[in-house]
Amino acid sequence: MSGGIDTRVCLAGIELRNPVLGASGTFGYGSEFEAFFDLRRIGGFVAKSLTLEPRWGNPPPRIAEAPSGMLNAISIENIGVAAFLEEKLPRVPDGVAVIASCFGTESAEYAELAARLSSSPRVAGIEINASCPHVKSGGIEFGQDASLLAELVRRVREATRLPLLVKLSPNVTRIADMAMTCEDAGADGISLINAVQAMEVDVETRRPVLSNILGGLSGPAIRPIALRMVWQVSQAVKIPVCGIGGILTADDAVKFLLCGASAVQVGTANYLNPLAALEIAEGIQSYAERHGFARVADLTGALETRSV
Amino acid sequence: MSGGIDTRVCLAGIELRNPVLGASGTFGYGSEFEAFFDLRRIGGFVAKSLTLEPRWGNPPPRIAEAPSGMLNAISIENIGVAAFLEEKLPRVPDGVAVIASCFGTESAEYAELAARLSSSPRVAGIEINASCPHVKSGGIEFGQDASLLAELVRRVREATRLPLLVKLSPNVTRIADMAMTCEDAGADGISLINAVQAMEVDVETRRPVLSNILGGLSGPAIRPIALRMVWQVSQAVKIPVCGIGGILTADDAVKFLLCGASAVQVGTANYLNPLAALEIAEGIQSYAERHGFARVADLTGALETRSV
Amino acid sequence: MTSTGRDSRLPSRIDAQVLENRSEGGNNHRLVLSVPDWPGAEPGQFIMLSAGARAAVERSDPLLPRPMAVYRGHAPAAEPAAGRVEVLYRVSGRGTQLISEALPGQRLRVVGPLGRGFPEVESDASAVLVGGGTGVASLYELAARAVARARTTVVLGARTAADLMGRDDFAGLDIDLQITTEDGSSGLRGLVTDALAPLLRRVSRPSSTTVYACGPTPMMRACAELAESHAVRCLVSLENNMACGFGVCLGCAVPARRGGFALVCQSGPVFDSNDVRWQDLP
Amino acid sequence: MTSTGRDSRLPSRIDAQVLENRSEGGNNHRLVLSVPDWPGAEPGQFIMLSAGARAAVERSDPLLPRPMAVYRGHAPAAEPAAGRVEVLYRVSGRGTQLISEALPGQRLRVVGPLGRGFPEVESDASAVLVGGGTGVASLYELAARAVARARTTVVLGARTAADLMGRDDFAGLDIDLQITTEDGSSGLRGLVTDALAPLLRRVSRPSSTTVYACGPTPMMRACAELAESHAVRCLVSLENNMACGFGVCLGCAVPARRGGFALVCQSGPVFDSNDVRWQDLP
Ligand SMILES: Cc1cc2nc3c(=O)[nH]c(=O)nc-3n(C[C@H](O)[C@H](O)[C@H](O)COP(=O)(O)OP(=O)(O)OC[C@H]3O[C@@H](n4cnc5c(N)ncnc54)[C@H](O)[C@@H]3O)c2cc1C
Ligand SMILES: Cc1cc2nc3c(=O)[nH]c(=O)nc-3n(C[C@H](O)[C@H](O)[C@H](O)COP(=O)(O)OP(=O)(O)OC[C@H]3O[C@@H](n4cnc5c(N)ncnc54)[C@H](O)[C@@H]3O)c2cc1C
Ligand SMILES: Cc1cc2nc3c(=O)[nH]c(=O)nc-3n(C[C@H](O)[C@H](O)[C@H](O)COP(=O)(O)O)c2cc1C
Ligand SMILES: Cc1cc2nc3c(=O)[nH]c(=O)nc-3n(C[C@H](O)[C@H](O)[C@H](O)COP(=O)(O)O)c2cc1C
Ligand code: FES
Ligand code: FES
Repeated sequence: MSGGIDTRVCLAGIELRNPVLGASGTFGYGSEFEAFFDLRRIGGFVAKSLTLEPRWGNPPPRIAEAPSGMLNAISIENIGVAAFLEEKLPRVPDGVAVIASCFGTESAEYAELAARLSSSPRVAGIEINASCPHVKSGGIEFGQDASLLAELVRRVREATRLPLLVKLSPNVTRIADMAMTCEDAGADGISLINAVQAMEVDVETRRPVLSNILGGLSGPAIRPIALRMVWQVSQAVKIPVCGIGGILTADDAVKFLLCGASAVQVGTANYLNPLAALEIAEGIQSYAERHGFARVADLTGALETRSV
Repeated sequence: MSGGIDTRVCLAGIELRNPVLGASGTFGYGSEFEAFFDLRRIGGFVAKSLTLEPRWGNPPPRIAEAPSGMLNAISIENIGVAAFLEEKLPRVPDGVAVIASCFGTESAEYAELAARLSSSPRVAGIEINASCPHVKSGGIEFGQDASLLAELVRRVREATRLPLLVKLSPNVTRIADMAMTCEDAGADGISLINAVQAMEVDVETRRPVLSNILGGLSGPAIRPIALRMVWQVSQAVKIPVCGIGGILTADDAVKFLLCGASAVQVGTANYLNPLAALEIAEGIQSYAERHGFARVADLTGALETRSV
Repeated sequence: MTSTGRDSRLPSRIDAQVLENRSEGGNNHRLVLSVPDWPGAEPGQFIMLSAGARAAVERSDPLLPRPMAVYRGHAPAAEPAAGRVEVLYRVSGRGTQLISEALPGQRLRVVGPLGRGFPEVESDASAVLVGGGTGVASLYELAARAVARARTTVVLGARTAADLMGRDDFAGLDIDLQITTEDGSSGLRGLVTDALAPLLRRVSRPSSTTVYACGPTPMMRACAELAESHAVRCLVSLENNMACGFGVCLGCAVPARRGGFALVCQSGPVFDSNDVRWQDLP
Repeated sequence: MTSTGRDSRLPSRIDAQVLENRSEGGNNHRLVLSVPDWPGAEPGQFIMLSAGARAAVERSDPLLPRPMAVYRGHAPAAEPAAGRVEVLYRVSGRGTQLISEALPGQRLRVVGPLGRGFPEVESDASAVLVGGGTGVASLYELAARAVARARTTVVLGARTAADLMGRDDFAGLDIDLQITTEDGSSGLRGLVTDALAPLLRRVSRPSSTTVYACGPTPMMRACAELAESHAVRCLVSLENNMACGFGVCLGCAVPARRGGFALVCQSGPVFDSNDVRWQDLP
C-alpha cells in the first residue's frame, strides 16, 4: 500500500493506517493471522471479547451453516483480561491498533475491565460488547434497553480515558435511538452490527442444530441489514461509526463507508479467507483512486441520495 | 396428494387442505398461478395487501438482489378493495382458502377494510399487515409499537368475525411481546415474519439501489431469523402461528412447523419457481409419512430441545 | 397502457436440458436448451432462466432467475420432444456467470414463454429493427418473420465488434443489415442512432413504417425521439430488473405515460414508445 | 489436552489449481490439486477447502470452506512447482457437491496445512489403523510412513463395498489390510470394531501397540473403549464442524477430559482418546 493516496482514517480518536479492522471473535488475539500476512498492513483489530476471569463457552455444536451466512453460539469463550494483557498483547507488533472488547453481566464488570485495560499503552481503544444479557434485568441485553445501555456507557466512560466504542446489537426496534443514547452517555464511536439472533433446526433429528438453541447469524446474509442500520445511525449521531456485517470484499466495505462509516470491521470473511482483511484494505484504496477521491477518508458519507 | 396421511390443518379457525399458503405480495391475486398448477392442491393464499383505494407503488428501481435474498420496496401497489371483491375474488376456484391482507395508515382504515371484506363469503380470513407507518405517530410502524398495535387489533377485531391473523414486523426488540399484545387484543393467530428492513448501495453510481433507499429483505437469508422468531412466539402465545421467511423447500417448511407453526407461507420462492408452494406441500406430506407422523398437523411443535 | 402484442401462450415451468452452451467470443454466449413440448413463443417473448433445476435449493446465491429473450424457439408440432429454445446472452454479472457454467446434459429451470411480444408486422410495411447490446437477442425472431412480409432493415450496434451478438444469424436473413460500433471496429463508427437517423430521413411513408428497438434505456429513448420526430411509430422492448416474470412481484414496473406504472413482464416487454414516461425511467 | 503431534508447518492461503477431480464410484471422489511451494504436511494434518478461488465472493452460499484431510501431499524439495495435494472426499452435502463440480484447470482456495497430526510411529512398535467412512482419508499418509518402522495393520470399514475409500491405495502398501462392510459386500460383514477386537486380543506387547482411529464419533468411541480394555493407547482424529480451521472462530471445540474444551483445529484433529470427554460429544 506504499505510494498512492492517503489511506489513513481516524475512528473515535484512534488513528488507523487504513479503515479495515478485524472484528471481535473472528480475529483471535491477532497472532493467529501472522502466518498469513503482516498485521501492520491493515488498520488493526478488535480482540475477542474479554471477561474478568477466563471463561469457557457453550458445548458443541457451536456453529452451523446458514444461507449465505453462519450461526454461532460460542458464548464469549476467552482467556480473561489478565492473560490477554500479559501473554497476548505483547505479541502484537507495534503500529497495529488493538481495540479491546469488554463483556460482562453488570456495568461494574465492564468498568473494571476498561480500567484494567487502560493500564496498557498497547490498548488503542475499548469496545463495549453490549450484547450480553444483564443479570439483574432478567436476561435483557444491555444493548436492547436504552436505560441499561446509558448506565453501562456512563460507567465505562468514567473508568477509562481511552477512545470508547459501543458495539450495538441489531436486535432492536430503533437502532438510531440506541446510538443516540450511547452518544449522550459519552461514547466516542458506535460499532455495528453484532450478529442477528437466529436459529436452525435439523429436520432429521428434529432438534435445534446448536446446543444453545439460539445463535447469532453473521456473514453476507446480514449485510443489507447492517448497511441499513449504519446508514440510519450515521444520520442520527455525530460521533463516528464503524460498519460491521457480512463484508467479504472491498466493494462491500465501500458501501459501508459511503453510508457514513469511518472504518469497517471484517468478521466471518476471515474464516473463509485469512487474507480477507488485507485484500479489502487494498481494494478500498484502489476504489478511492479509481473514483478520484483524494483520501480514503473522503469516502465516508459520500452516498448520493436522490430526493425522495 | 390423494391417499397417504391426513394433511389438513386448522389455522386460527381456517380449515386448510394442507399447511402451505402463498404469502401476501408474492402470490398476486391467485389467478397468476393457475397456468402452473391447480390452486386447490395447496392450502390457499394470502392476497396482495389491499388498501381502501387503488394505490400505485414506488418508482423503479423497486427490487434488487442480495446475498441469498432480495430487496423490495414495492410499497403496497394494489387494485383496491372494491376491485378485489368484484374482479379478483370470483375468479378463485372454490375450495381455495383466500386470506385478505389489509393495509392502512390509521386503525380506522384497517377496520373499514376488514368490514368490507367480511361481506364476502369467499374471504376465509383477514391478515393485518402491521408494517405500515402510522400517520399520526410520526412514521412509527404499527407493528413496532405495542400500544399502537393493540389499538389496531382491537379496532379490526370489532369490525369482523372472520378469523383474524396479525402479520408482525421482524424489526422489533422483542417479537414475543408483540405477539402477546395481539393475542390479548383478540387476534386469532400470528403470521411472521414480514421482510427485514435493509438497504443496498451501488458502488459505481454511489447511490442506493432502490429509489426508496430502504427496502425489505426476503428469501433464504432471513430464514434463520424468521425461524428464531417463530420459535420465540410459539413459546409465548396460545393462538396458532403461521411461519414465513425464506422457505424454499419442504425441509425448510418442516423446520417452521417443528418450531411451533401450524401452517407456513411461501413468499420469494414463488418467484424462482412458480410450483414451489405445491412442491413444498407435497414434500411436507412425504416428510410426515417418512417420519411416522399420523397427521401433518402433528408436526407442529414437535421439536425436541435438549435440556440446556 | 395499450397492449401491443398478440395473446401469449400459457407459461409453464420446465426443467430444460442443456444441449449446447458456449462462448461466441468475448462475453457473448449461446445456450441451446431441449424443451420437450415447448409451445413456441411470439417474437419478443422471454423466459426466466435459473442456473440449475434445483438452483436456489442447492445454493441460494445468486437467488433470482434472469429474464432472457427467446432468441429462437422451435416448437415442432409433429414431434413435441424436439422442442428447442435458443438464448443469446452476455456474461455480465453473477447470474449470467453461473448460467455460463452449465454443461451439456445439465438441467436448467425455465419459466415461460412470458410477456407480450411484438405485434405481427403488417404486410407491405417497412420495418426498421434497432438492437443494441443484449437487446439484439429480442429481435431475431421478429426479423426472421418480418422479412417475408415487409421491407426489413436491421441495425445492430455494440461497443466493439467482439461484443456484437448474433451477427452471422442476421446476416443469413434476406434483410438490409447495418452494423455500428462505437470504436469503428466493424461497420459504421458510432451509435445505432447514427445509422437510424439517415434511414428515417429516407422514409417515404411514415404511417406504414415502424421502428422496433431493444437495448439500453438511453438507446431506446433516443430511437423513440428520432422516430417521433419523423412521425414514425416506435415499439420498444424494455429490459427491466425482474424477480418473477409473471406479474406477481410488481418489481418490473415502468412509469406509464397515462399515469401510474405498467408491468414490463405482463403488459410488455414490448410497449409503444408513446406509452412510456421516459423522463421517469431510472 | 496434551499435544500429540509434531510441530506443524506454517499455513498459508493458496489458490490451488485442479489437476484431477473425479468420482471413484459411488459418492467417493478424488481431487488432485497443483499447489506450488506446498510445504508438505504431517500425517493427519488437513486443509480448509473452498469451491473456488473467489468462492464466497461470486456466490456466497454455501459460505464456509470444508475441512479435508491431506490424503497424500507431495512437496518435492528440488522442484517446488511440482507440489501436489490429494484429497479423497465423499459428496454428502452442499459444500462437497460444489467441490465435486470443479473442473480441471479451475482454481480452488486452500488454507493449510492445518492442525497437529499423528506423532511419528515408534520403530518396532505395532500400529493398528482403523478408518471408517471418510475417516479413511486421514490415515493413508500415516500408514505409508508406519510401514517401514512398525508392524502395521489397517482396518477399513464402510457401509457397503462401493463406499470404501482409497482401498486400492492401501492395498498397494506392504501392510496387513482388513476390510469390513456392514452388508458383507466386501471383507468381513460387520463394523470395524468386529475386526479390531480379535486383533487386540492377539496383542502381545500392549505398551508398544497403538490404535489410530478416524471415522464417525460412535466408531472412534468404540475403538477407544476397546483399546482401553486391552491397555492399548488409542489416538483419534476428530472430524468436527469447522468454520476457520486455524483457531479463531472457536467453533470446533471438543469437551476435554481435564475440563473445558480443546480446539480440534489447533490442538487436534489428533487427540489421545483419554483426553476426550466422550460422553459430552454431541
Ligand atoms: C425481457 C428481457 C429480456 C432479456 N433478454 C436478454 C437476452 O436475450 N440476452 C441477454 O444477455 N440479456 C437479456 N436481458 C437482460 C438480462 O436479463 C440481464 O442482463 C441479466 O439479468 C443480468 O444478470 P447478471 O447475472 O449478468 O447481472 P447481475 O449483475 O448479477 O445482476 C444484478 C441484479 O440486477 C438484476 N439485473 C441487472 N440488469 C438487469 C437487466 N437488464 N434486466 C433484468 N435484471 C437485471 C439482476 O436480476 C440481478 O438482480 C433481458 C432482460 C429482460 C427484462
Ligand atoms: C480434520 C477433518 C478432516 C476431514 N477430512 C475429510 C476427508 O478427507 N474426506 C472427507 O470426505 N471428509 C473429511 N472430513 C469431513 C468433511 O469436512 C465433511 O464431511 C464435510 O464438511 C461435509 O460437508 P458437506 O458440504 O458435504 O455437507 P453439508 O451437509 O453441506 O454440511 C453442512 C454443514 O455441516 C458442516 N459439517 C457437516 N459435517 C461435518 C463434518 N463432519 N465436519 C465438518 N463440518 C461438517 C459443514 O461445514 C456445513 O456447515 C474432515 C473433517 C475434519 C474436521
Ligand atoms: C464465531 C463468532 C464469534 C464472535 N464473537 C464475538 C465476540 O466475542 N464479541 C463481539 O463483539 N462480537 C463477536 N462476534 C460478532 C462479530 O464481531 C461481528 O459483529 C458479526 O459476526 C457480524 O460481522 P460479519 O458478518 O462480518 O461476521 C462473533 C462472530 C462470530 C461469527
Ligand atoms: C416483492 C414483495 C412484495 C411483498 N408485498 C407484501 C405485501 O403486500 N403484504 C405483506 O404482508 N407482505 C408482503 N411481502 C412480504 C412477504 O409476504 C413475506 O412476509 C416476506 O417476503 C418473507 O417471506 P419470504 O422470505 O418467503 O419471501 C412482500 C414481499 C416481497 C418480496
Ligand atoms: S417481474 Fe415480477 S411482476 Fe414483473
Ligand atoms: S475451526 Fe475455527 S477455531 Fe477451530
